[in-house]
Parts: sequence; C-alpha cells; structure tokens
Amino acid sequence: MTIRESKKKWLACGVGLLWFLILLWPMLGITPDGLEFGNTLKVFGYVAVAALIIMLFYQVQQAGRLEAAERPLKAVGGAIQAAYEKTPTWMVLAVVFALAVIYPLLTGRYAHDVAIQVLVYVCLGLGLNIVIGLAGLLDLGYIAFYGVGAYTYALMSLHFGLSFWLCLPVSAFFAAIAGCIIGYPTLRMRGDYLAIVTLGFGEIVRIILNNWMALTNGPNGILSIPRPEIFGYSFRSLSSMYYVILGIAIVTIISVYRLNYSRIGRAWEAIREDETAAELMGVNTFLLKLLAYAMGATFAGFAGAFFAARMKFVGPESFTFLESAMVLAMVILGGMGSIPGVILGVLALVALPEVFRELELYRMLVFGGVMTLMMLVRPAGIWPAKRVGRRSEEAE
Amino acid sequence: MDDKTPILELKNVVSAYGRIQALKGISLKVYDGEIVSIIGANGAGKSTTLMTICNIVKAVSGDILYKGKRINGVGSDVLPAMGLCQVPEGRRIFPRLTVLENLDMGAFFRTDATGVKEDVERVFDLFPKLRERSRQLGGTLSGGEQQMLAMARALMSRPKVLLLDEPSMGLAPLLVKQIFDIVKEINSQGVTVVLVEQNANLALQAARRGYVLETGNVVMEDDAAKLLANPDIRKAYLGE
Amino acid sequence: MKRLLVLAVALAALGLFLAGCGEEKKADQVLKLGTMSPLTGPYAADGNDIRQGAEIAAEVFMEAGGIPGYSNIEVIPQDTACDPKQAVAAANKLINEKVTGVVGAYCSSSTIPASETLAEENIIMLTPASTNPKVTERGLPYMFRTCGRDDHQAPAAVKFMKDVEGVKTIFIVDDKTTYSQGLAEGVAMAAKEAGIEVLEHDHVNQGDKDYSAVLTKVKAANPDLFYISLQNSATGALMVIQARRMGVTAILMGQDAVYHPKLIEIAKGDAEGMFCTFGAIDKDAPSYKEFLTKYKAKSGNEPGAYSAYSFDSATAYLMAVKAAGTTDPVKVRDELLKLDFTGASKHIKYQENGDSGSNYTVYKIQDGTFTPYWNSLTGEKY
Amino acid sequence: MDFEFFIQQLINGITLGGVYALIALGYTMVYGIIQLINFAHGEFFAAGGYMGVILISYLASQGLHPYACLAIALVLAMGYCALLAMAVEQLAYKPLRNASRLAALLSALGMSIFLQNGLMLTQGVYDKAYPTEITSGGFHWGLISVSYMQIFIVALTASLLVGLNVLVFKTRIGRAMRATAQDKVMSALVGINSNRIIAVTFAIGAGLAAAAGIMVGLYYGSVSYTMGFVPGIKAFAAAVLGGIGNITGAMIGGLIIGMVEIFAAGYISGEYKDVFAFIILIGVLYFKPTGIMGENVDDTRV
Repeated sequence: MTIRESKKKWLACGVGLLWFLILLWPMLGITPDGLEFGNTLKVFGYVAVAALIIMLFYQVQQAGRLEAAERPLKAVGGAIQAAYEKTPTWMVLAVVFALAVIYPLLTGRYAHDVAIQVLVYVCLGLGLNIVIGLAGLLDLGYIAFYGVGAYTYALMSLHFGLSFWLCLPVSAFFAAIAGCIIGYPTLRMRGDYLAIVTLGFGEIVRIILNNWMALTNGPNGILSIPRPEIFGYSFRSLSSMYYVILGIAIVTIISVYRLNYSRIGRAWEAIREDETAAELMGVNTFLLKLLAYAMGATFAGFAGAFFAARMKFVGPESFTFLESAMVLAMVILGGMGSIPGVILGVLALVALPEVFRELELYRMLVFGGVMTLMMLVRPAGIWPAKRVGRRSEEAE
Repeated sequence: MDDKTPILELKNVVSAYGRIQALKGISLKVYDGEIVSIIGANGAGKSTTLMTICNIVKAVSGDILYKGKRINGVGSDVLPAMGLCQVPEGRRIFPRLTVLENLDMGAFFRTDATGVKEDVERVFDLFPKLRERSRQLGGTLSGGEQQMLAMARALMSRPKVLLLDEPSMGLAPLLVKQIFDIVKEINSQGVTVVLVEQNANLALQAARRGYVLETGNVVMEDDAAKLLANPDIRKAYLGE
Repeated sequence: MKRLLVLAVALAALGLFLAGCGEEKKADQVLKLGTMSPLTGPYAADGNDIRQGAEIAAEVFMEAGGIPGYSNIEVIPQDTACDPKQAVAAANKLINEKVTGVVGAYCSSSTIPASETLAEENIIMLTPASTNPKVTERGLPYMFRTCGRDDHQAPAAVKFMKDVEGVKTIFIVDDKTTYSQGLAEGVAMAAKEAGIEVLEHDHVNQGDKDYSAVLTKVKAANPDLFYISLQNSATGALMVIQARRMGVTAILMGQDAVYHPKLIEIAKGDAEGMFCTFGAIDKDAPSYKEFLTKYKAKSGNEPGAYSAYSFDSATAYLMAVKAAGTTDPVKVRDELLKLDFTGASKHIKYQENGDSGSNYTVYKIQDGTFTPYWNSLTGEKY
Repeated sequence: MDFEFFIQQLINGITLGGVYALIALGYTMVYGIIQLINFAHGEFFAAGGYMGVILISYLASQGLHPYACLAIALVLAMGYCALLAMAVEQLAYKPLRNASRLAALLSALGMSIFLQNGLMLTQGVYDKAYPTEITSGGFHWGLISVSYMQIFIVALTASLLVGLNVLVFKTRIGRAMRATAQDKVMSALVGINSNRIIAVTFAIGAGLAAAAGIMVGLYYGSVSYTMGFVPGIKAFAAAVLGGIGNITGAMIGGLIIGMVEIFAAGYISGEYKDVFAFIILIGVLYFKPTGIMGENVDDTRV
C-alpha cells in the first residue's frame, strides 16, 4: 500500500468519526435542560479509540509488519488444510457426527438448549435454502410453515392424542399444503414483489394464529403439549430431546443433500439462473416452483412439530416476521445453496447472541452491527456454494 | 499541443473482469481531428477498450493519457466535462426520459443554459427526426432513432473526442450509411472520433487510421486504406 | 484457503463454546438470584422496572446485614424479549449460572414455559407481573406470584363500575395478548353477570399506533364507560389521547398494565379522570416510603408499575433463604409459605398454590397522579 | 349517523394513509435507484420522531414560540435523518453495490437492528412524550371530528408530495435521479456522479420519513424506539402495491393501505385489519404483478 492510499484511509476514518460525532451528539447532548457534551464525548471517546486501534492494526498488517506473526499461523492453517484435503470426506463427517453424539455428555443444560436451537434452525435454514438458495424465490414469510407445523402437532396431540412420531409426518404434510397455498398465487411474481407477498402471507398466518380463538386459543397459546415417547420411554430430559432433533436434522441434511444433486435440484438451479431459458428447455417451472415451496415447507413442518414438543407450549409470538428474517439471514450469511454454509450461518447467528448475552443491552446492537459487517466482508456468505456461479467482480 | 502528441493515448493498458484478462496490454494513439477505427471479432476487447478509457472497467496497469495527462482512475463522470465522451454499445438511451430530457442529460455538467439551448437546436438540425419526437419517451423510438439520439446526446457535451461503439449494430443498411455520413460530418466539425466496429469495411472507409484487435491484443495498426488493402484483413474481417 | 480458515475459526469457536459450557463453576459463597424480564423489545420499559426492583432489593438486603454464610447477593438479569423461546433460553442460562431463585417474568406467555423449565431443576420462581390465572394453576410447587390475578381484577373492576359509577353500558377494547385479552374477557363476563350491557368487545393489534377506526366505533356506540385493556402503558396513553381528541366522552377505565407514570406523562391532561385498577400500594405506608427513597437514590428514576412487586418478590425470597439458612428449595418453599410481612407493594402472605392474594384498588388520575379512589376489598372509597 | 360514521372513517383513513405514503416514498425512491429494499428506512422514521421531540423540548425550554419550535425542529430533524441515511448508505450499502442483492438486503436488515437498538440505548426504553399542546383542538360536527393535527398532516403530506414531484420531474437533480435509476453506467458516461445522486436520494427519502416521524409523534403523542417496524412494513407494502419505484404509486399505495386498514377495522374487525390490507395487496399483485402504477420490470433486473 502506498503512502497516498494509506493517507486516504486515515482521512476516511477521520471523516467517518466526525460524522459519527455529528450523528451521536444531538441524540445524547440536547436536553430540555440545555446542551450537554460530557456524555457524548465519553461514548465518542470509546468508539474513536477502538476505531483508531483497529485502523492502526490494519495499517500495520497491510504494511506487512505482521508477517512474522502471521507466518506460523499461516503454516498451521496450511497444515490443517493439507490434512483436511487428505482426509476422506466420510472421516470428517464421522468425526463431526461423533462430536455431535457425545456433545450432551460434555456440556451443561444451557449448552443443550443452545444446541437444540441450533439444530432447529438448521432444519429451518436448510428448508428455506431450498426455496431461496436453489429455486431463487425470495421468501420473507417462511416462518409461517414452522408455525403450521408446530400448531399441527400441538392440536393433534391434545385433541386426538396422536403420538409425536405419527404427528411428525402429518405436521410436515400440513406445512407442505400451506406451502402450496402460499406458493400458488405468488408464482407469477418475481423478485421483490414475491418478497412482499410472502411477507404478507406470513403475517396473515400469524394474525390468524393470534385470533382464531376456537382453534388456536389465540394469544394464550396451547399449553402442556406432551413430549415424545417411544416404547414407554419418554423424552423428558433436555439431552434426550437433543437426540430427537439431532435425528431430524440429520434426516434433513441427507434429504437436502440428495435433492441438491438430483434432477429436481438441477432444474431448480436452472430456474434460479434464468427462468425463461429453463422453461424453453422443457423444465416445468410452475410445478417445480410449487414443489420448491412444498419441500421447503416440509422441513419447516418437521422443525415446527419438534419445537412444539420441546417447548411444551406454542404461542403466536414465536412466528413473527423477525423470525423469518432471522432464518433468511442465516441462509444468506452462511452462503446460499450450500449445506455447510447454512449450518455455519445458523451457528453464527444463534450462537452469537448467546455469546453476547453478557453484553446485556448492547447485545442486539452488536448483533446488528456484526450482521452488516459480515456481509461487507463476505458478501457471498461464509461458505458459498460451489455451483452458484461466481460473479466476476467478486473474484479475489 | 503540437501535432506529434496524440490527444488520446493508451500505453500497455491491461484490464480484467475479475480473473479474466480482457485487455492484455493495449497501446494505441489517437491524434487530434482524425477518425480512428478499432476493428476485431466478437470478444476481441474492442468495447472493453472504450470502457477502460472511461474508467467503467478499471485499468489494472498501463497508462491512459488524454491531452498528455494521465487519466487512470479519474471518475467516469468527470470525463465528459473534460471533453471525452462515449456512445456505448447498445446506445443505452434513458428509456423513460423524453428525447429532450435525454439531450439535457448529455449536457448535465454544463451550466450555460443558453449554450445548451443553442446546442439542442444544433443537434436537431443534424438529426431532424429527433425534433419531431422531442416530447416522446426515449424507449419508444426505433433503433435508428435511438442511435441518433445517443449520438446527439453525446454531442450535447461538446466533446473533443467522441468514442463511438458499434453505431451500425442492428440497423438497416440505408440507416447505417446515414449514420456514417453523420459521423464524418461530426468529424469535419473538429471532433476526434474513435470508432469501434464489427462492420470493418465501412469503418475503415470512414477512418484515417485503424487498429485490429484480437483476444485483447493489438495485432495490427496502419492507415485505414492500407488495412483495407491487406489481404489477411480482407479475409478475416471482410469476408473474402 | 480462506474457506479453511473460516472452518478453523468455527471449530475453534465451537471448542471454546464447549469448554466454556462444560466448565463447572465452583460454588462460592455468593447467593445468585436471577431475574427474567423483557429488556429489549416493546415491553422493555416494564422489564427494566422488574430488573431494577430486584437489584435494589438485593442491595438493600445486603446493607441490612445480608444472609449469614453468604458474602454477597448477585442478581443476574436475563432478557426474555417477551418471547417464549427466548424465555426458555434465559431460564436454561440461569440454571447454568446456578441461580437458586428467579424473579420474573413479565409476559405470562414467557413465564409459563420458563417456569416449566425451571421446575425441572426445582428452582423457585416468583413472578411480580404475570397475572394470568394459569401461572399458578398448573400445580408447580415452586411457582409463586406476588401480584394479583386477572380473575380477581376483572370482578373488582366490574363491581366498581356498577356500585360506584352506576355504569349501564360498556365498550371493551383489548390488544390480543394473553394478558390483555384474558382480562378483557373476564370483564365482559363479569359485566354480563352484573347486568351491565357490553356494547362491543373489539380488538386492536400490538404495535398499532392508530386507533382512530375503533375509537370512531366507540364514539358511535356512546357507552357509559370505555374499558381499555392494553399490554403497555404507552399504548394506553395513545388510546386515551386519541379517544379524547375524537370526542369520546365516556368514563375511561384501564387496568394494571397501563398503570404507570408514563401514562400520565404522555397523555397529560387527557388522562385526567381516568380510572385504573391496580394492586393497592399504600403510598403512605412506611414500607413504601422507605422503598421509594431507596429506589430513587439507587436507580435515579421513579419506580414503575412493577418495581415494587419485583422488589417485594426478591425480598421475600431473600428473607426465606435467610430464615431457612440454605437454598434448598423444599426448605425455602416452607419458609416462603410461612412469610407474613408488609412489603413495598402490599401485605404478602403466600398461599399453598403460590398466590399471594389480590387487593385491587381503583385509582383515579387527578392532578397528574394516581390517587387511590376505591378499595375492592372493603368496597369503600378512600 | 351511518353516513357520519363513514365520513369519520374516511378522514381517519386519509390521515393514516398520508403517513404511510410519506414513509413509502423513501422506500420507493431508494428501490427505484438501487433496487434495494431498505429495511433501515423505518428506523429513519423513528429517529426523526425522536429528533423532533428532542429539539422541540429543547427549543421550547429556550423560550421560543411553539410554532417556531415546531418549524425549526421539523427542518433540523429532516436534516439529521438525511445525514444519518447518507452515513448508513456510505457504510453499509455502497460497498455492496456490485454484490448480490440479497447481501445488500441482509446488510440493510443488520443496520435496521443496529439503529433500533442504538435509539434504545441513547434514548432509553421508555416512550417519549410529545408536547401535544401545540396542535390540540379541532372541529366537531355532530359525530364527525377533525383535529387540527389531522389537517396539518394532510396538508404537510400533500405539500411535501407536490414538492417531491417538482423536484423529481422538473429539476436537473431530479432528471439525474431518474437517469441514474434507469442506467447507472450510462449516467456516469454523461457526467452524472451516481454515488452522489444515490446519496441525495437516500437523504431525501430519510428526510420525508423524518417528517412523517414528527407528525406521528405529534398526532399520537409519543414516540418509541420500536415505532419504525410496523409502519415500515406497511409502507413497504404500500410502495409495492403502487408499483415499486414509482412515486405516484407510493402515494396511492399508502392511501389504499391506510384506507383498507381503517375501513376493515371500522366495519369488519379490528384484529383482522392487517389481514385485509395484505389480502388486497396480494389480490392486486395477482392480477397486476407490477403493482398499480408499475411498469413492466425487466426480467433481468430481478
């Protein structure tokens, strides 16, 4: 980096900080009692010092001064990479699987709870990944299917006493039907029009859940939903529930993997890349798009049924737009269309707020900031899918 | 500026779309007042050359000199005010602006309202068709009219150097001839023209000198007449 | 390369995570008390009151001598965001932190699933704000409630309407939360029994700001009394302002969730003459005055609606632990049931099911403050 | 009586629709120029509301006339939000201009969460009360009542809309905005600095949102840090309903959504009013996939 460029960066940093001060001061400093500067300068001081340290570090790193420190790290990275590339995939998977299986033995309750959340979101993320990552349909109301799944299990088990294992496919089936209902009128729309319509559908489902007292008990939600049982063994403890969702997640991962490399998966990708061309090549876009909605919804249905069993309670608060946005964020952040990417995205977005729990009130602030930052650093996601065509300008 | 310094010069310019190198070291010179044609097959890098000059595609290395000054990295939006103006491939008129508004956009950086008004009249004289259509939306014009509008819009900035990309594309032969006549007319008013064309025959007939591009390299440069006479060229680009 | 790096980082993070979670923290001599309340989201205001109430209770208790055998009382606040899922996560987090008692949560829909989780580990939970009857009606031995119950509040409100104000017709609006709707239905039912005509029972949604459509209906129906059952004091204020501006002349009546100084601060003159039911807090009682000075001194702001309840919940728990000399839930429960004291909010005596009884009082907003107006237990005006 | 009821609801609908329209304009302008659903737009609206109450309280304490306070606060808050929007654009959207549109969408979502929580941290979790005395009062005819504030909202909305239309269709900068929206490369080639135009667009959109924020604060009496979310979604729906990218469309869309909501609440049921709003939206888009005023979008743009 030349001195001129470096100067430019420092200037940009300075202007940014100045701008930040201008934006911050009115919020903190103007009070009915008069103008005040102390508070603002304190907050600004922290931010400025942090920014300058980061800048300094960045400059030093760019200037190559840190190479000495980086070299061993890079060597280790290289060694790991070499080892990773030599190891057959099945071995890596076996290690991951083994870790997942013994996980509850090593950890406490809270970690189980977080792990369960992660796995639930893995199912949701992979389901949404079919709709958005493979078929390229932007869906902002995905959480509605999750809600349908959850309420299906809750109602079936309470009113008809059906077991969890029987309800699991039934929930998925109902969610898939909901997927088709939502999918049908939206098939003619594209892009952002689709986004707002799916958002609208998601809201409609939530409002109905909140208001149809006779069926859903409205805002009170449904209480005392039974936990799953098998041959008289009840999955009462958190760690046993962990194994249930682990099983569901593995089934989901395998099915999505198979779908991904099937004829249908290729057809979806064709639709994503160029719908008109796909149609001209004889792909039945109408049916396939509907199928994408239905398949995506199916996995959300599984996750929903589990969610109801795990919480023993379902209420409409769990199925808001923000939740849809969260799942969407996981998929995009991880890397659309790639299974490990989605899993990484879920890990990042579920684990981060939990890690930040210590920050209390600053938790969501940091979360939002990190989300933007991650997109700026890796716009294609943490682990982009291989088959997604790389845009030339993104190449490194 | 003496006659020896070219008004526009490229020295060993390399540019790339991501990892794919599009220009592998182009050097060319354009002197004040001439018409220079750049010919070549599809994908030879002709349009990329113009886009690189205007900094839409970033030059990775090499120098782009305009009036002897290095203009690498100068913002695309600054160049028209310096007298360097491009009519890009596919015309790219603003479809939901009227013809008059399109022309106004051409003179965006200019602040002399009366001068702009005069120039509108001047280009209407040059392209009388446009005067009839001045209140129509750009997107409703026919292909030939759009080409005329694109050129007229470029003229609104009173360019010193006009970069013309494929003005003949998709036009009927009669129209093509008309367009080339106008190019010569513009040139005779003192505007230097760089003409990128697939229609090598017409382009070389109109130009004083020519460059032949192949896969991102200049493979030949000469007077237009000599290029026209070159049997290799005739075989490769003129279909003989 | 970069991808591998990401993988490495992810693995490292996971490892750290595992290590952090697996680590058993040494039990030191600090009593850990958790709080659960919505610290973010639309109900953050009330959630903050709850957190502060418990924190100040711990401080006050320490200053008064603390608990023998414990060097300190640590309050660990957790955010529920009024979302069941986050509430359960918060409960699990608190279990991991080895708390022995929890004050919270705010929304009944958070309290119920969180209490199920806490019950698995026999942790005592005292809610200062969840008034839904279901909270204490599920047979959980360690669930206590310091505030009143909706099914006591509704009859009290209706009794007031009939006996004191002589109301013949009412219009009810709620905002479709577990709490607000449950209460509104209770009021509707009690009103019918009491011979008051319910002209209409309408609903608005949470997050709405514009109530003009429903208020136009109120105006057209012209009831004697307009009963406002909303989850939040600020939305209550919006409803009051808009109602008066629309020209609704009916008597306005709200409930405990809109009972908050913010209601008056926002609605200003429009709130004058409005009635609210709230658990009787005797502001002249020495226990309340003591609480008020300490609360103001420590937090720097006025206590909110649930601050006193939260303060009392925490105090009750700490007193029980002190009396039991241990945090063993069975013993602490016994001590909690034995407690009989006057707190900042009311006289507290827990019953076998965990309730502490309701003593709803009707307050009237006069000259910019809530003034006690009518006591539902005695049936007399103050 | 029934007629009066109808008229009153109509007035309510126009007021609410006006607010939605002002917010929707920001969405539609930003979308028109860089095809980005700017999720942070609702937060500009909330920030404007807060800035309004901060400034009005401060100016009032300095002894200024209430109307002068209001006018100055309105201008300053619009300016503040314009600066805020430009900062957000520069930081979170500009680096992603060439990345996939979903990346920018997510970045916007992150910014929305960030700003909302920033507002919470600086302004506290409690709702802030507006000094409503400035604009209290109104007309009453029988059952119908129109407050001065409603008249003020409609008047200000209308004048801002007219001003915006003049700006976009009659001025140089407006032409440049339209040109940039239609073809960014070409507009650069004729000498338009598209980055600057985009920044200006963000600034104008946020300024309008700030005006809406102050009006909402005055009309409803308070502001809260979560206030941007729900109107944000409604305004987004309004922008799409009208044909996203189209200014007149956003106005019409805002009015329709406001009207549908009010009339659904007034005549059918309060709790399902949003369902009706969304059903209308879906219905319109089903029969006219590009919205009421929308032109056919080029397939490649999606």
